[in-house]
Amino acid sequence: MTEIIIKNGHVFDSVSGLKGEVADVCIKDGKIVESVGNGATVIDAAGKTVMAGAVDVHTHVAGPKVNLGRWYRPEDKFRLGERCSAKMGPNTHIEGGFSIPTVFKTGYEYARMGFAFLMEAAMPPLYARHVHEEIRDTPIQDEAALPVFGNNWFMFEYLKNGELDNAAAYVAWVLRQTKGYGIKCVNPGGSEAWGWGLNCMTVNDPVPYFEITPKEIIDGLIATNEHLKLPHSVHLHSNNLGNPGNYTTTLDSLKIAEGHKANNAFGRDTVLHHTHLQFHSYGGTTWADFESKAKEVMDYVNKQENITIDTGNVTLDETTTMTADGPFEYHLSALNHLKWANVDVELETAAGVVPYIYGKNVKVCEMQWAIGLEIALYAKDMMRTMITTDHPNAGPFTRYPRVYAWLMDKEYRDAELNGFKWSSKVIDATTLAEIDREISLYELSQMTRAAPAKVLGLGSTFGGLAPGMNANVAVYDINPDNMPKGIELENALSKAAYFFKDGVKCVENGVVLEANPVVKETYWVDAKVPENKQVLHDVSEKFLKYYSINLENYDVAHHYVPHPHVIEIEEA
Amino acid sequence: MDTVTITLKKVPGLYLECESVTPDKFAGKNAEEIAALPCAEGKRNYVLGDWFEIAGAAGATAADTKIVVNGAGTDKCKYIGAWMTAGEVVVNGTADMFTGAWMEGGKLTVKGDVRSFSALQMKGGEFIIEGRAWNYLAAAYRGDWRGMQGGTIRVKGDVGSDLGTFMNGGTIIVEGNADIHVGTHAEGGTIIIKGKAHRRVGGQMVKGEIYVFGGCDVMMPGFKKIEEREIEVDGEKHVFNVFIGDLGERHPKSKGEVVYGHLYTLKE
Amino acid sequence: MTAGTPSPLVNLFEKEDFEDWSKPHLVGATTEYSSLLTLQAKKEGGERKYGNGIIVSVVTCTEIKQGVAIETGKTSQGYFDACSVIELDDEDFKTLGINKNTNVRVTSAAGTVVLKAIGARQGLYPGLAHIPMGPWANIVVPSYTYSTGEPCFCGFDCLIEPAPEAKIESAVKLMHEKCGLEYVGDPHYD
Amino acid sequence: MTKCIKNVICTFCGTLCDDLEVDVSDDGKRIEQVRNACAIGAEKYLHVGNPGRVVVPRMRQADGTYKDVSYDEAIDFTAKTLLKAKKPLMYGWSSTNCEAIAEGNVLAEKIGGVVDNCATVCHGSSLLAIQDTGVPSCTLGEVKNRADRIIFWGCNPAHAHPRHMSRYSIFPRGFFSAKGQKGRKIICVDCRETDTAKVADHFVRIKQSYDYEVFDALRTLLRGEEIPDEVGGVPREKLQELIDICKGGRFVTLFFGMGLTHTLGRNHNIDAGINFIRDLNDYTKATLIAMRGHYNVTGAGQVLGWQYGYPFACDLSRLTTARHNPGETTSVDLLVRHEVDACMVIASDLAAHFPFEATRRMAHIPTITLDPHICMSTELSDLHIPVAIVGVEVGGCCYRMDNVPIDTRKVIDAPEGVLTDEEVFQRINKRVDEILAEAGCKDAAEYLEYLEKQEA
Repeated sequence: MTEIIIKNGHVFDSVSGLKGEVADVCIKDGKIVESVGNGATVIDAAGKTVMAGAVDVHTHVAGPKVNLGRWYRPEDKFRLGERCSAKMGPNTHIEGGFSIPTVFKTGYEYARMGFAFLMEAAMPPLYARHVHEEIRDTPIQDEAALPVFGNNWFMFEYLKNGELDNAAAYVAWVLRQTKGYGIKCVNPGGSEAWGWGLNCMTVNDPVPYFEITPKEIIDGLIATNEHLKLPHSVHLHSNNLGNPGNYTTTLDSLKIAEGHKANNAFGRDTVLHHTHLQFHSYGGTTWADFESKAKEVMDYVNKQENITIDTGNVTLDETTTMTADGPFEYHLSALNHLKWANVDVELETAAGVVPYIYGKNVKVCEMQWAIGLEIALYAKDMMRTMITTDHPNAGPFTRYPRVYAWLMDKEYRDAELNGFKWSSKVIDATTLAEIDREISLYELSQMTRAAPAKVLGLGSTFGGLAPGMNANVAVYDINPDNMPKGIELENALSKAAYFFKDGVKCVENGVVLEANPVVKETYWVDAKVPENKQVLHDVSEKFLKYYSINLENYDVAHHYVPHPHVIEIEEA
Repeated sequence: MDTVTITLKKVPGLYLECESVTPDKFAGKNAEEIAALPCAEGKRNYVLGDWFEIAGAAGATAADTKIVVNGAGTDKCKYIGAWMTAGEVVVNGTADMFTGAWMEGGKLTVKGDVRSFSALQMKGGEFIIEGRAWNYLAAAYRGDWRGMQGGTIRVKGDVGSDLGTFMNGGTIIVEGNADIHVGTHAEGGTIIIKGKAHRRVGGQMVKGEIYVFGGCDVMMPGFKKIEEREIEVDGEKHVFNVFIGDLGERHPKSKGEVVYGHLYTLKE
Repeated sequence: MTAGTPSPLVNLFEKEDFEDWSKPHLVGATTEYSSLLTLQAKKEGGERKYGNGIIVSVVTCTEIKQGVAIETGKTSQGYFDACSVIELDDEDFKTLGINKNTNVRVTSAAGTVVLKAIGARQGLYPGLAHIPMGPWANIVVPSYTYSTGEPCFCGFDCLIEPAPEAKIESAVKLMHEKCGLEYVGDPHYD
Repeated sequence: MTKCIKNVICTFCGTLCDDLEVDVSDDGKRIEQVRNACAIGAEKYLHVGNPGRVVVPRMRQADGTYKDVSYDEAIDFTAKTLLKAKKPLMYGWSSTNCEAIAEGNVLAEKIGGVVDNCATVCHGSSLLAIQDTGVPSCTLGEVKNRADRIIFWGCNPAHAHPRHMSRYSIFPRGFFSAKGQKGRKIICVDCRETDTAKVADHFVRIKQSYDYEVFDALRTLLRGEEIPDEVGGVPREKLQELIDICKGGRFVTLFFGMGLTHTLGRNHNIDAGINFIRDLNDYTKATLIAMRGHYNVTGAGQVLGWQYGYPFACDLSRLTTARHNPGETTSVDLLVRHEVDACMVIASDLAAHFPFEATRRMAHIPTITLDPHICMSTELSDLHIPVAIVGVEVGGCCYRMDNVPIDTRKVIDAPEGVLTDEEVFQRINKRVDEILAEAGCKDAAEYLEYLEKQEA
């Protein structure tokens, strides 16, 4: 492997404490090293910004509902006559799709923006093999997937009876079967109630027949997660997403984390990650008196040390919403009368897909846009706040640079705010106009590199440029001394001047050089637990009677994960 | 209006994709530049000059450019006049699929037949077909809920199936007959069929008007006759049976009352 | 471009432009094959009688014997027996004036083939016939897809004429002859 | 002595039963016995080595006979034929595993072909309807555990998916459906009184090609409006009874098949069915599942979906963009309109299941068929490349009718020297790269110009 040195760049890296000082980054054999010999190839990054490869903590890029979205939206690849399916470089595959890109476009677009790791946010365990096939075909990006546990019949039983050991043994078994990474909880109890067309709107609504409340589910999952000492905390999508007045349910859900303490050997000190908080910070009672409660929610988040959040910014595009929150998608399609797709999964979860147009002249969408920005701007601890668009729910990930530009340039966002049809109403119902804060490049590097890596338990290899970490380096054509503004900043962030993945140059001036330039890895967690006869008996019995496939055909064989990176955790 | 006449030298073995044959692409170009415009047969890339004799030069803008397409193999040329916004195109003969698709303006006349998926998601302009039109005329692209938005289409001959699916606006006048599925999922716009429509007219229709002078062989159960009224349609005054529907579909309310699609068939 | 073979039923239809099968054949405003022949027969006065045959609407569906025979082998006797049959309703047998298990000539707007007429195994009604999916059935299935990609496998009209002495050809031979290719016998099963 | 392999996945129909047991001879070459399979599955496993099995590629000669050729020659012929064609069609894909399909799709992008799978003559209409109105669906396990109203509309599982009724839809005793068939009301709607109808509680005979009108009548009744006395041969009272049965249930599931996709109106029939089920969700939980025919036609659509974005009929011939337009880029239309000038049939039998007008065209253009056995397509194509049978001689991922991925198992060894689909595609891919490199062209379009220069 060659040695590379990136000279004279302005390095922003909270792990090594650099805030834009000019420094060199040395790479050898895919790792960051202290120094390299003079035979190393030199990359001149003078007047450019250098950061580690970014980490996306929450995105829907692989799996059954993503592919159902690709199937049923051919117009997304052919948006009103303008082709969204093109071959961008001589050696790369055809890239298709705007809101739901194909796996090739996903890998290449993320690389052009300087991303190195993607966390697939929801994997139904029954469909794990499909998720891993798509991960295998996504070029360049290292990936992992979070199996969903919030509506799992086994978890209902064990958490209802308080059998923490059984719950931990079952979770460890599922992670091993599905090559999963951590615990994802979507609309706890609600998606199981959706099996009968019902829902759980607050943390105290019991699930039909199983008689367990979302509060007990979330609390049990956090306990199980810390008992197993998993690298990532519980990843929560709380109940009542997207409805006016749901901020009370959000605060109730966040308060459940108060009693818990992080217990792991990966440097993570938080116990609950609440995802796409924008969809959960709504006030008012109907769409008419709909208002922002971002301030109230963020006041609590800033106070509470053991939770992390990601924003879920709306990017005002025609996109496709897809989530394991089955009931929400049904209500959304009753709102906009567009095509509704739904898949309920036996014993495990549900899923829904509905196209949605965040119109620039629709009051509610404009306010959702403002709420998303408020959440990031009110955050105090940048190491506990991450930027996402819950791709593709609030908008496609290809709009990240535009969200960063809105956060880093008040003028750019005010121009958008004042350009709205209902701008006066939006200004009244939110507080965005009064916020002057502009995120700095250093804070951006925290929110998109160090913070997600830390909360995922990957702080030792991703999100920083300290020696020993993976050599994922992104170089942007941004001179911190005269910062580009608005659209120039956005364009500079969307096309990296250079992007190195594991020491291999994958992108130069926004062009991906090869179809599969570097070997990508799939991360999964193998948590050792003591032998548990009870769980094995329950599992084999339920598969025999209630699953539609045999137990022996459930696990994901090794050839579906050709380049695994297994994180072993010794017994408790 | 400057006229460019292009004549096919030989009949294509497969099908020629002529996205470049529109006033917008020809505007401001002389014959050589037009001859250099791309076209393709399968994966083999050509230039227009390989297939067409090009005479005359285009006008400065699309609006004052007229294109005349001649030759025996025009029925193997796709995408003629697709995405055109202004100017005029005349095809002397049959044109293949996607003729005038995503058309936004200008005038497109086809002397012969027009094959499937013509005038797809048309936004405006005028489209005259003197022969027959095949299926999915002025329909929406697969999966898109936004069909034809505006403009007028006049078909002298018969029309195939799936006329104007997901139609939002504009007018389609068919002098001949129509096959199954007329105005399915329509949410606006007007369809006038002077001949007969076979079956499934106005299926899952939310809003819009469909006139079928010759009536339908089988009426949709979701349509209910409410009255008989004399209406002036395309210059002719007739008494029509008025049906509202599709009662099986969801109907929005505007200003308090429910909006229905309307189906009119000649009284006698 | 070799023109398609003209339809054997040309004289039955009003429109004569059948030379190219990729065009829609608008007859009385419809290409719907279930009413083409019935329309014609009604004009002749007979409800569904036409000449010495009758007009039925045909559906081609899967069948357990045909499924099993696919796995036995497409050039096997089992496949021949399973797929070269047409199920008719008892009343249609009466109007045709033949008894079961006699060969009939089945002619549609797309082609003509000889099949063995057998009693209905699964409840048909007079005027509905069923040919198990396979090469014999697909000789008569019209290829017009209404621009959706799916041809008319279910619901196309056929004229059924008794042809007791006609011989049912093996599928490979039938196809080679109709495609004008050199036929050198069925592999393995001849 | 024989050794018994358990939990084998049967690779014939979309039900993808995964509880088969196969007794294999000690040397792992022959299958002795198979248990738990239906008639079709059993026939498949017991007749793996039947006389039609081919083990060496065979090239058609001018006089109609076939001559054995080596794999290298066959792969070279395939690569050259696909590169020489201006618009090749690559049809089939539905009886092979997803690994081979992924490799084959990449080859199609390289040579600029049209990729289409068996959905185009099977559930293509359902996919078009899903593109227009979405699909409220669930996995087969949800039906087993919760459904108490089952409607079979235009499908005949007794013949096409023999074990479907006992594994998922009518007889199983699930978590909330402990009474099994007793706790369920089965409705069968069809123009024929099929053997499935004989198992159903209610049989609604519908006049052939009137499904769209009957669905519209059901939706009109559901909204409380009036409909004529008789629609599509079904009296109004019967339709009202059907609605009351559905509204009375806790979990309704509609299974539909070729009766809707092949009949007049095609995608609109399923579009109306989906809307009916979607309206029913205002009253009770309702879902629908398409009875996919082949064991991996869903997988073929899934792989094409995540690689190029479309479920079937994907036209990659422009080399710079992937297009999808059923009606233009679907196999039957392409063949009947003489729009393709070469054809590759993969893991499917085009000649037996396409209308003859399309088969005729396939016979007149260079055609390559990948199939373990002799079939109609192999007898009309120029080259027949034998491959290993998935689910018997090679494993790999397949997708069930409800999109659940299942990893099939290898039971016995493939005959000596026979490659798997995946290996054949890998070698063709490599050969195409070599040919392009020799000619010094960066893509297939340039290669065509290079060939024309050669001839000139």
